[in-house]
Amino acid sequence: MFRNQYDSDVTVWSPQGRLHQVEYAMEAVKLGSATVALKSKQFAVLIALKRAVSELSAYQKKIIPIDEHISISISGLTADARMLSRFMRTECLNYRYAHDAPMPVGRLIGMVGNKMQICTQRYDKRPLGVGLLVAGYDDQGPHIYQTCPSANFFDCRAMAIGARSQSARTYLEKHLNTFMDCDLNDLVAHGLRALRDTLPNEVDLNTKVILKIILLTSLGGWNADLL
Amino acid sequence: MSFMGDLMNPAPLWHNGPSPGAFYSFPGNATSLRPTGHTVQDFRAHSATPITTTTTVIGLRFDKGCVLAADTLGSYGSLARFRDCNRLQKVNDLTLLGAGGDYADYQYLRDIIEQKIIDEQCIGDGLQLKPKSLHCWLTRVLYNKRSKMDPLWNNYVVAGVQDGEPFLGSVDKLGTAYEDATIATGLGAYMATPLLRDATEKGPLDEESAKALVRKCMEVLFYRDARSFPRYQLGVVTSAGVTVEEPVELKHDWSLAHMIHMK
Amino acid sequence: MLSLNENFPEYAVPGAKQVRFEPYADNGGSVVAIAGDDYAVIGADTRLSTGFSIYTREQKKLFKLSDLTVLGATGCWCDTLTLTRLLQARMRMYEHEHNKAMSTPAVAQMLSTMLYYKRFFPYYISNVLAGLDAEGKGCVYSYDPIGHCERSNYRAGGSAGAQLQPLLDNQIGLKNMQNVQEAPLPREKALALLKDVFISAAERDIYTGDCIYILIITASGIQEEKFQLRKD
Amino acid sequence: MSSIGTGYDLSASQFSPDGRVFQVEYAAKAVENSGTVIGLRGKDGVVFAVEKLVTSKLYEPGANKRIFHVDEHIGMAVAGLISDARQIVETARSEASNYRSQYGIPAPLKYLNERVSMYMHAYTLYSAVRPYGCSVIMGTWSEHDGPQMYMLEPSGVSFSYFGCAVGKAKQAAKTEIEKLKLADMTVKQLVKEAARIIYIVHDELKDKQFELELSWVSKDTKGRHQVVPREVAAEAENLAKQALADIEDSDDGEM
Repeated sequence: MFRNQYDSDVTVWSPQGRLHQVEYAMEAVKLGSATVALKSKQFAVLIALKRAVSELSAYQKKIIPIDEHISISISGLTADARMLSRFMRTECLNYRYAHDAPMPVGRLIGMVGNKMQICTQRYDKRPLGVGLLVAGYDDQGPHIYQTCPSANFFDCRAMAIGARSQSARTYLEKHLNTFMDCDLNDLVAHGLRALRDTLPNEVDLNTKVILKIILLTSLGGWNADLL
Repeated sequence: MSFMGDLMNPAPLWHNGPSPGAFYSFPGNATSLRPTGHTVQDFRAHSATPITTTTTVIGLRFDKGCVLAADTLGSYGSLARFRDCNRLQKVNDLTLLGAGGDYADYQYLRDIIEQKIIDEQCIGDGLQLKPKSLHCWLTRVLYNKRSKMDPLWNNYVVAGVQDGEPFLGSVDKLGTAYEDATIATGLGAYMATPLLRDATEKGPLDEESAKALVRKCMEVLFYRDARSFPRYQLGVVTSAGVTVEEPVELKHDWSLAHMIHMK
Repeated sequence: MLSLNENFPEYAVPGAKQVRFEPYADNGGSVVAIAGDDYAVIGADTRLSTGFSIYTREQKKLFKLSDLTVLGATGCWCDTLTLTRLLQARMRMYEHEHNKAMSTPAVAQMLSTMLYYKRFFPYYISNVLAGLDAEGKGCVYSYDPIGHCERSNYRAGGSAGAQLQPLLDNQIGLKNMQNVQEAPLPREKALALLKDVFISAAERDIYTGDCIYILIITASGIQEEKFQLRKD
Repeated sequence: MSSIGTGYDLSASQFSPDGRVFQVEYAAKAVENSGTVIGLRGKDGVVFAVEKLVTSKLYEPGANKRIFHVDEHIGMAVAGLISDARQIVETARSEASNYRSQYGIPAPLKYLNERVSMYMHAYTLYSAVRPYGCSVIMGTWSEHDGPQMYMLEPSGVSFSYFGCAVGKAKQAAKTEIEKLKLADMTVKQLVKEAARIIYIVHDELKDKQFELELSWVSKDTKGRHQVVPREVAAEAENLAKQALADIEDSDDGEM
C-alpha cells in the first residue's frame, strides 16, 4: 500500500517527520463500525452501530461502561479497547477508593493519553489500534472526548468515528450550534440521523442494524438503554 | 484486582517519591503506571512514639461554615519547647485543615498535601479537591501507615464547605474517621466537647457565636491542659473562602485559682 | 530490634516505659439483623466511641451495598471504613465483569474470603450481613473477624452482641421453651423486637446508645427508620 | 540530505558515515510541522504565545492546550506531537515535585532544564526507542534570578534564550522577534508583540482555523505562571488583527 522503508517500526521517524506505524494504526479505527457521540447542556449521548460478524454470531460489543459517570464507545480493535477500558475502570475505582468521589472525566482521559503514548515510542510495543468516544458527566457538566491511536485526545462538542464516519461528522458540523439547547429526544434524534448518514443508501436503521444508545445525565447514572 | 495490590500490605497511594541520586529507569518513564517494588523503607524499623507534640484542635460547624482553632505550642515531653508551631493550613478555597499530635509527622503530610494541590493547579481544569475527598484521602493514608505499623502520630480535623453545606470531619492516627458538628481532639475531647455539644444541641450557631464559643473553649483548655499555650490560631471557612487569623494571645487571669495559694 | 531491657539490663531506666503503638481501637457499637420470609431488617446504634468518650452520636454503621444487601459492621472503625471501601470496589468489579448486580450470598462468600485473606492481621470487625437471597427470602450472615461465615435467620453482633443473642434465641428461635408453635415472624414484630433489644442493650452497655439506624430490605426497596435510645 | 534512504537513517543508535544521527533530525522535522510557538523574555518576565491549529469544528474551543503549568512558577509551551509533549510535561512536573519535596523550595529552572534535557537526550541513544517529536520552551521569573527561559529540542540540547520560536513559521517569527528590544520591554508590552507575531506568521492559506494561546510569568504575577487574563489577551488579539489588516492594506496599495 504505502510501502516504504520507514514504516516498519514505531521507533522510526520518516525523513518528513512522520510516524508511519502510528498513522497505520489510525487506519484501524476506520475499520470498525461507526459510532457517534454528542452532548447538550445536560446530556451526553453515545450511539453505536453494532455489526455481527456472521448471521450466526452475536452482535459485537461497542459500548463499555466504565463507571457510574463514564462510558466509552469504541471503533477499531475490540481487544485493545478492552485493555484500555480495564485500565480506565481501575483508575476510576482507585480514585473512588481514595477520594470518595467520581473521577473527573478530563483527568481520566489525560491518563489514558499518557498510557497510550508509551506504546507509540517503544520498539517492543505497538500503538493501540482503537479509537474511543468517551462520554462522561462531572461537576463541569457533560463531556465528550475522542481518543486516537496516536495518543491524541480531543475535547469535543460532538464527534463520530469509525467506518464512513465522515458523513456523520458533516452532519454534526452542520447542526453543531443547535445541540447545546436540545432536549433529550432531539439530541438522540440528531445522533441517530448522523449515524444514519454513515450507512449506504439502501440500508436503513432497523432491527437488522442493532443500535446501542447510552445516556449520561446530571441525574447520575448511565444506561438508559433504548433498545 | 491490581488496584488492591498485596492484601497484607495495602498499596502505597502515591508513587514517584523522592529517590535521591537515582537516574531514570530506562527505557520508558512509566513509574507512575506500574507498581513499584519493595524499597529499603519497607524493611526499616519503625518509630512508634511521637517526639515533638502539639495538643488539642477544636472544630465547630456553624450554619454557613466551620471554625477551627489550635494553639501554637510544640511540646518536647513536658518541656514547652517550640512556641510558634502553626498547625492550621489553608488547603484550597474550600478547605481548611487542622492537625494535632506529632509535629514532624504533620509537616511531612502537609508538604504532600501542598504538592497535591500544586499538581491539581498544574492540571488547570478548574476543579478543586473537596473537603470530603481530602477527608477520605487522609483516612486512606493514615490507615495504610498504621497497617505498616509505622503510623503518622496525628489527629486531623478537616473543615470545609462542599456543595454549599459545611463539612467537619476528623481522622486519627489509625484512620478512624467521623463527621460531626463538634470535634475536639486530644485533651479537648474531655474538656471542650461537653461545652461544644451543649451549645450546638440548642440549635444552629452563627459565625460570631461559633467563634466566641471556640475562643471560650481555648481559654478553658489553657487553664486545664498542661501542654497548652495562650497563643493560638483561629481559622474560618465559609463559601466565601478560607481565612486563617494570625496567632492571638488569650487573656488569662490566674487570680481565679486562689485555691492553689492556700497553705 | 534492640531491646534495651533484654540486652542491656544495666542500662534500663526504672519506671520509663515506651508507649507501644496499638493498631486496633475498640469503637464499640452493636448490630442486630433479623430475616423473615420476604424481608430482612438490620439495625445498628449510632454511637461511635473510644473508652469513655464519645466521638460522635450520629455515626451510621450500616452500608447499603446494593438494592438487596446491607452490611452492618462494628468494632475497629478504621478497619470497617477500609473493608467497606474495598468491598464496594470489589462489587463494582463484579458488576463490570458479570454485567449484573452481585447477589447477597455471593457478597457473603466474598466477604468471608476477604476477611480470611487478612488472617494474620485481621480486620477487627463483627460483621452482620442482611439481605434477600436469590429466591427473595430474607437472609442473615454473620462473621468472626477472620472470616468464619454462617447463615442464620437472626443475629446480634458487636459490643452488646453477647447480651442480645440469648434474647433473640428465646424470642425468635424459641429456644428452651416448651409447647410453643413455630410460626413465621411478621415484619412488624421483627421491627418491634429489634427496638426492644436495643433498648435493653443501651441500658447495660456503655458502648451502645444514642440512636438506632434501621434498614428494612424488601423486594421493593430499602426503607430507612430511626429510633432514639438513651444518650448517656 | 544525501544520506536519506541509504539505510543509515533507520535507528537513533546509528551514525551515518558523515557523522550524523538522522533519526534525531527527522524527529526535529515533526516539530517543524506544528503550529508556531514563541517565547519572549522581557525585563520583568516571560511571555509564551502559541498558534494552535484547530483541525475540526467539532472540538471544544480552548481544548488541547499547548501551554502547560509545570509547577506554580514554571510554564511550558510545546511544539510538535502533543502526545509526546505531554510526556515531557509529566516528567518535568515530577522533577519539580521531587525537588520541592527534597528541598522545600520551588525548583530552579536551570536545574529543571538540566534534568528534562537529560531525559529527552536519553531517548536519542537507543534503537529500542525513538527521539521525542517535540520541542518545549520553559520559562519562569523569580525575585533572585529575574526572568529565565530555556528551549529544549528533540536532540536533548537546550539553550537559554531572550527570544525563541519553533514550529512552522519559526524563521519569520525569529525575524520579527529580532526587531524587538526585548531586554527593555515589560511583559505587558510583550504580550501585544507576541500576539502580533503569531498573527503575522500564521499562514491563512494552509491552515484555516487557529486559536491564539497566551501565558505569562512575571513580577506582576508574583512569579506564578498564569494564562494571560481574558481582557488583556483580547486586547492583544485585537491589536494583532488590526496590525495584520494594516499590513494587508498596505500590500494592496502597492499593487
